[in-house]
Amino acid sequence: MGKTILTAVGITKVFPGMKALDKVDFDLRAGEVHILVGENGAGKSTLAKVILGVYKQDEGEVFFEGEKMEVSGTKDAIAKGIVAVYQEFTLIPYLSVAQNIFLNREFRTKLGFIDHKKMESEAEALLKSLNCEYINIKAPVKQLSVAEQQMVEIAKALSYKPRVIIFDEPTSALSDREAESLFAQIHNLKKKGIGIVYVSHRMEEFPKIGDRITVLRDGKKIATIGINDCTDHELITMMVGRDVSQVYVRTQNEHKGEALRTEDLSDYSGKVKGVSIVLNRGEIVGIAGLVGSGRTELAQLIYGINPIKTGKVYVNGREMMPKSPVNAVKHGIGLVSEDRKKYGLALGEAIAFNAISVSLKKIFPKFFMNKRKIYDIAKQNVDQLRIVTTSVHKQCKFLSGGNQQKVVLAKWLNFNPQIIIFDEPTRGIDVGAKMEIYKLMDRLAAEGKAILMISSELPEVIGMSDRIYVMHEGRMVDECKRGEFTAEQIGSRMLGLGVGGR
Amino acid sequence: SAPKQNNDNNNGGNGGKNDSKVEDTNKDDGKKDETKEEPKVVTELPVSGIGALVSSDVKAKEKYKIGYIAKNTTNPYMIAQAQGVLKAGEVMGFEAVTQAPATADSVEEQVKIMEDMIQQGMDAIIVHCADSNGIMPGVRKAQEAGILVLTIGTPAAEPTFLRTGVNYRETGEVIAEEIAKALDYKGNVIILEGPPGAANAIERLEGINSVFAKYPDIKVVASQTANFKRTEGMQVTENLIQKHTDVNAIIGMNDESALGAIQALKAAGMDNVLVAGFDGSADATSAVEAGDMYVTYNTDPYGSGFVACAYAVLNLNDGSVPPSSFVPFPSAADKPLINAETVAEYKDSIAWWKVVQ
Amino acid sequence: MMKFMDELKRSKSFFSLIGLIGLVIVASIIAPNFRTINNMITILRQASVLLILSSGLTAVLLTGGMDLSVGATAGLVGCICAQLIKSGVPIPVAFIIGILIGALIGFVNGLLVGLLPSFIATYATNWVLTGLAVMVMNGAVIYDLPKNFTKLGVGYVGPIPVLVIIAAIIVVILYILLQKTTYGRQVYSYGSNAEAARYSGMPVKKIMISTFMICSICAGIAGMIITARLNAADAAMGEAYGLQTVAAVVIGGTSMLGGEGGVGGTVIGALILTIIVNVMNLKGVPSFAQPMVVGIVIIVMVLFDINSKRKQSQKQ
Amino acid sequence: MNGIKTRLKALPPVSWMLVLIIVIFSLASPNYFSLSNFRNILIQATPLMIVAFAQTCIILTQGTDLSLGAQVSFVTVMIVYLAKKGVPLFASMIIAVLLTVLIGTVNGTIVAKGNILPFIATFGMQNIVNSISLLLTSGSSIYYPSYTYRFVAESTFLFVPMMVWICALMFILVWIVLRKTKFGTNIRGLGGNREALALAGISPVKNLIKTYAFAGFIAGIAGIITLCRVESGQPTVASGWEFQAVAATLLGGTSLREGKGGVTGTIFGVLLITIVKNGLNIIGIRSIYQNAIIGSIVLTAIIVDAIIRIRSKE
Ligand SMILES: Nc1ncnc2c1ncn2[C@@H]1O[C@H](COP(=O)(O)OP(=O)(O)OP(=O)(O)O)[C@@H](O)[C@H]1O
Ligand SMILES: Nc1ncnc2c1ncn2[C@@H]1O[C@H](COP(=O)(O)OP(=O)(O)OP(=O)(O)O)[C@@H](O)[C@H]1O
Ligand SMILES: [Mg+2]
Ligand SMILES: [Mg+2]
Repeated sequence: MGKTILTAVGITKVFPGMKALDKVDFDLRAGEVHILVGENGAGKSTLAKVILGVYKQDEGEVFFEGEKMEVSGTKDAIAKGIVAVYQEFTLIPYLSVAQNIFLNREFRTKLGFIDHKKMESEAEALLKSLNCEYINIKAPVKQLSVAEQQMVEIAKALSYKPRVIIFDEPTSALSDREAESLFAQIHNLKKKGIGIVYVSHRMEEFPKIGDRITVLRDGKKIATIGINDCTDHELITMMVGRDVSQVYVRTQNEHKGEALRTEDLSDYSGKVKGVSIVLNRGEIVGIAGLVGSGRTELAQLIYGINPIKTGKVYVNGREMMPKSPVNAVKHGIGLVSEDRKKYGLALGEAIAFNAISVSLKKIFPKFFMNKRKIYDIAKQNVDQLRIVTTSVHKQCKFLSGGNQQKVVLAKWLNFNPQIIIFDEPTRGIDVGAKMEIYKLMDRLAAEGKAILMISSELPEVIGMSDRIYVMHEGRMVDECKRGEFTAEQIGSRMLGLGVGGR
Repeated sequence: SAPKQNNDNNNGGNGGKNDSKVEDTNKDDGKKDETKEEPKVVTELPVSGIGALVSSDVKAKEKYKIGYIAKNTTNPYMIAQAQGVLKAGEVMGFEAVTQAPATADSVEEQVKIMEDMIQQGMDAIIVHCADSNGIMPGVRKAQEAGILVLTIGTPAAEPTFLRTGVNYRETGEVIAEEIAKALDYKGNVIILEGPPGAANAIERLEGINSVFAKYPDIKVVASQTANFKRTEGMQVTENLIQKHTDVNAIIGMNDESALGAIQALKAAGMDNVLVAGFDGSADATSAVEAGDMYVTYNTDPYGSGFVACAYAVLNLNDGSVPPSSFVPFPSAADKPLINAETVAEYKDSIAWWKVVQ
Repeated sequence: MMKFMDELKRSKSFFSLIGLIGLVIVASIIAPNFRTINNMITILRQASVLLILSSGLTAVLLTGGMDLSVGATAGLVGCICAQLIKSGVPIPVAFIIGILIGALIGFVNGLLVGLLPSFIATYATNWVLTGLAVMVMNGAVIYDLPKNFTKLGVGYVGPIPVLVIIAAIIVVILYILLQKTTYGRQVYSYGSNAEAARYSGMPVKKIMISTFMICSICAGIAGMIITARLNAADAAMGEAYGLQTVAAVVIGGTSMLGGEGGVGGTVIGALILTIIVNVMNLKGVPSFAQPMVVGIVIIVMVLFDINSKRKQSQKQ
Repeated sequence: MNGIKTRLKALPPVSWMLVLIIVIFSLASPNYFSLSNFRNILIQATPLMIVAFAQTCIILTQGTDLSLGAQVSFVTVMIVYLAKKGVPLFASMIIAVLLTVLIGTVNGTIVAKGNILPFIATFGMQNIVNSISLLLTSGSSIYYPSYTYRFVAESTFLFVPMMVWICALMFILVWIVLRKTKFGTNIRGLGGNREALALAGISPVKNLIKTYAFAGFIAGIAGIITLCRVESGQPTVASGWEFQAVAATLLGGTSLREGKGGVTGTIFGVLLITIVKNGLNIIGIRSIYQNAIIGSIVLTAIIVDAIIRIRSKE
């Protein structure tokens, strides 16, 4: 491992009403992967953005190779070769892949016009090095899948020929295969002596690539340790600040009859093909599958977001026509969608209003409403779910990811649906929040609710589900009870291997 | 054939390139000196009566195509004018086509319509210009294509074959005199101007001001735009009578704004203010009848359209030209004032707006 | 009292209110006639039509939509109503038909907005409606309506113009509807994030269409009132109101992005616009210069409003 | 061959509607389908076309510029005003265009730095610019004859009217800016993802201001063209063009979101509006029906276009 190239000393960053970073020190050596972990809202992205110059810190300084960095947007960082793959989408939808990669560093012809040809050939080479030659260089990125877009983001960062590169949750939208080629690339970069900061919630990735880990909690640095110097358990304890012996909580309970059944369900896009599933009261059923296998579409069909092409849905044994979410909600179905910012929350609205958005008519059947009552309900939610906020009037956009997810849950808890579909309920949230969500799901099941859980984290599916369906390219290819299969077996079914089962 | 263009109209760009109807009287191509003769001048008005009573003996020798371009389609005044052209087509035996810009009062669109009419091969185009200057490219193109151009109301910047319609300055003078007389040559007057830039309103205003300038005891206490609109006439009046409680007369630059003023006065309970307007519209007629409006001026769009057609047809028939390039119609000589005395007759037989309904 | 001040400060129209108060103070100083009771009533009367239009439009803007057709709707409904009354239809019936036509226009707008950006859909309907008004009138102007009808526009109840009362009733109804009912909450939710509202099981299409219907109904009522006030109807009478209405709503602090603002602010916005013109007329500001003042006020008010709101929400 | 096919497919649906409308008009009137009428249409379309090019740039940044029409009118007034004061015509033109660039810069600054939505900021500016034009002319038009006008508006070069050449030149300019320059890339970025621009070290504020200034420049050129067509300073000549330009731009496939679209489609949008107006005049539809008909056709075109787009996405 090389010498230290980047140091941040005593960084403090205050956002209106909160301290996102509190005197944090951080350093990065050439050729190492320094992992940054912590709960949602711990300040990881904020630290990364201070280093990059996106945010101006209130205290402290950042040095690159002994030189103090200026804070003037990202210009200085880019000039010094410090780049990032950001947590949020940073591509421009209707520019081509090539144009996006070379944004602000366009190749020019002698006349000063953009040299599209040259950019395309360079971009092609870059993507090839990432094993992504299948991506259409000329297409607007809007036409790419989320995973492909993420690979373009990575290619863009690499195209800077950086000295330091910061990855902020790069794999949350990637499938395993793509993640693997990213890891391979990271190993290459390491060899070239490039310093890498890696932010992620996926602990299974850490040993594959990491060298050192820094843990942040509530904006404070807790520790920096070597990757082999601590166990997962210790790490989690550091992150959440208390001992957590068991991540997955699942109290066995009786299944009390069928709540939801689908027969031969297909949609118009062809992403769901003849799916039949059963969901019982008091049961948690997991759906495993690769990204793009059609799980979200299945959930959306049941919930009435997309029209059904063929097939039927039964609730409590009676057929229902899921024409729209209005109808689904009437039948007691709830959906915690995979993208909370887009579908889960009105980010500009107060926590209180989000929390009652489903149950509005239930709380106020008489058309007129009473704001006091709304605030009271929301206050209960905040206490019960331990949502970290100064007040229920706070707009959701000022909450961290995990807390936002809790508001989404509050919204459904207030409505009290009998069937709840969780689509990636723990995506991009920290272990502490994850565990609280698991506990909640377990409690709901114990209350006799039927729970369908879609997740790309196989350990989560295996840990929480009473029964698991495996989905592959739109079809249910397998089903198993708790403990019947190992992770490897399920994984190979997900890939479409060894199809059989029943 | 004989040159048909009016003599004092040579600078109107009569290129006369490809058409025999209009020939250049300046640039002599020496071809037909022998046929050159003085054009016949129509000394008498080719129509009789005004308003709905207008009629004419003129008949078209061929089925000419005459186009008319109004300023807009929302004003009854314009509609009546188009009706006058259509009626003339019926009576005189030519094909009349009437158009108006889709965007009200857009001169640019009027030019476009002129261009489109040139495509259609009109023999004459009558236009109520939305703007004197702006219409010129269209006028010139039409004249170059050998088409007779006539204007009603607002003239084009350069002379055309004929301009008819009222003399706005004169209308202003007549009404101002009438009001001055009624006020016994002393009092406070508010003027509701027309839309910014509307030539007719500006000329009318000049006429009014020139008359009031003669009477030192008449004071124009406020003069603001009401955009020819009733809403704005009302609103502006409401505001102005807050300040000028001692106003004696209000002159609207058209009936609409004057009627707005009447509404405002009524609401404020000020019923001894004299209100004058222009046009002799239907509503103004009732207002005069009811004693709400003191006087208005019959600007007779219907008759003007009719007159314009008559001159155009005469010229197309045998090249005869009007006595001058501006033949006002109707003029003060036609007794256009509508007041308590004359309103009954006007309403019964003359009113131009009767043709619209 | 403290609580009231707090509530007021938190309310989205706080800054518009400051603007209005400032304007009134300035106006009273520079234009002595401004302070008369008569002038105040005049202002209210003049503001009434704009109030009705802009309160309706507020509902649409709260959903993040735009309705550029309010002026044309007012014009068309006013014309049709006048035609009906002229041809002997009883006034209440004509009034109801007018409201129904307004509702129909709103419904069509709403349907189109399901397909197109509202901005462009309503621009196109505006075009069509303007044309229809011209066709309905056939270029004529209708005048001399029955006294019972024009009373709506020029009559008084005690010292208060009937017009102002109608506007006040509509404003209050809309205020209650949007602030105090579950429907109103749905409108706000939809405006903040339409997708999230849909995923929350709200009848999003209905919400969106209904706001356009509210808006067009208000526009229709406004159109009939303009007719009553003018004692006449012409095809172009609504024209001037279109963008002015938008300006009133936005000056009042309602965000064009949806989910933020309300009828309270709109009342302030409409009053601000009306007062400015009133004062300029009182001061004899030349008519050519008036749009400039209005333009500057729009920009300055919105700048002030948006940027202070931003600071405020960060403080929370 | 295949290339042509894909190119044809890439044309916005409005281009097909255009063909249909031309066929209908040709059948309805013998005067319609003629070279001179098409020349006529192209000339008539030019001013709005250029304004629509400016509007396209603004719409690509997710904005709308409601002051463009006022800017065009302002230019006609300003040039004539200056020329009357003795400034050479050509110099007046340059000054007037510089002033619209300034207006655009102010627009951009208010929008970018003040965080006001473009719709409302430029609506305010529309009022202000209108006022200036009216004050300069005292409300009426001003006349200043010059041969230059006719040279631009009526002469031809290689059988093609000069107006059309200028329009083509403006098209090429805007096309190159959007497609071949960094600035164009940034314009799309402004509409597509402003954060991304900032993160790549590009200033959204500066580029937004530049875009509005660029639109001001184009509007200035449109103003000169318009002046040549109406041969006088007309304070309200172009009022409403900004909205027609928006309609045309959207018809041409540019989206109000995400920086999608471009200036090629805009041509078809403008042609549609112009062709419908021209056709209705030529076949002699009564003017009181025209607005309703034009509006319905534009509405239908927009709806058809939207439906086709939605279908093709599914
Ligand atoms: N622009 C901002 N304005 C106000 N508060 C912010 C802003 N960005 C972040 N925060 C707050 O700062 C805290 C730290 O956020 P940060 O994004 O750094 O967390 P994180 O560790 O990256 O979390 P996650 O795992 O969810 O990405 C959070 O509470 C967040 O709400
Ligand atoms: N409406 C949409 N627009 C754009 N992309 C979408 C849309 N719906 C899904 N996708 C993307 O298409 C791909 C297939 O998604 P799909 O929802 O079918 O997979 P999934 O099995 O639910 O996977 P996961 O939920 O893990 O992403 C994903 O990359 C998804 O993000
Ligand atoms: Mg983060
Ligand atoms: Mg999914």
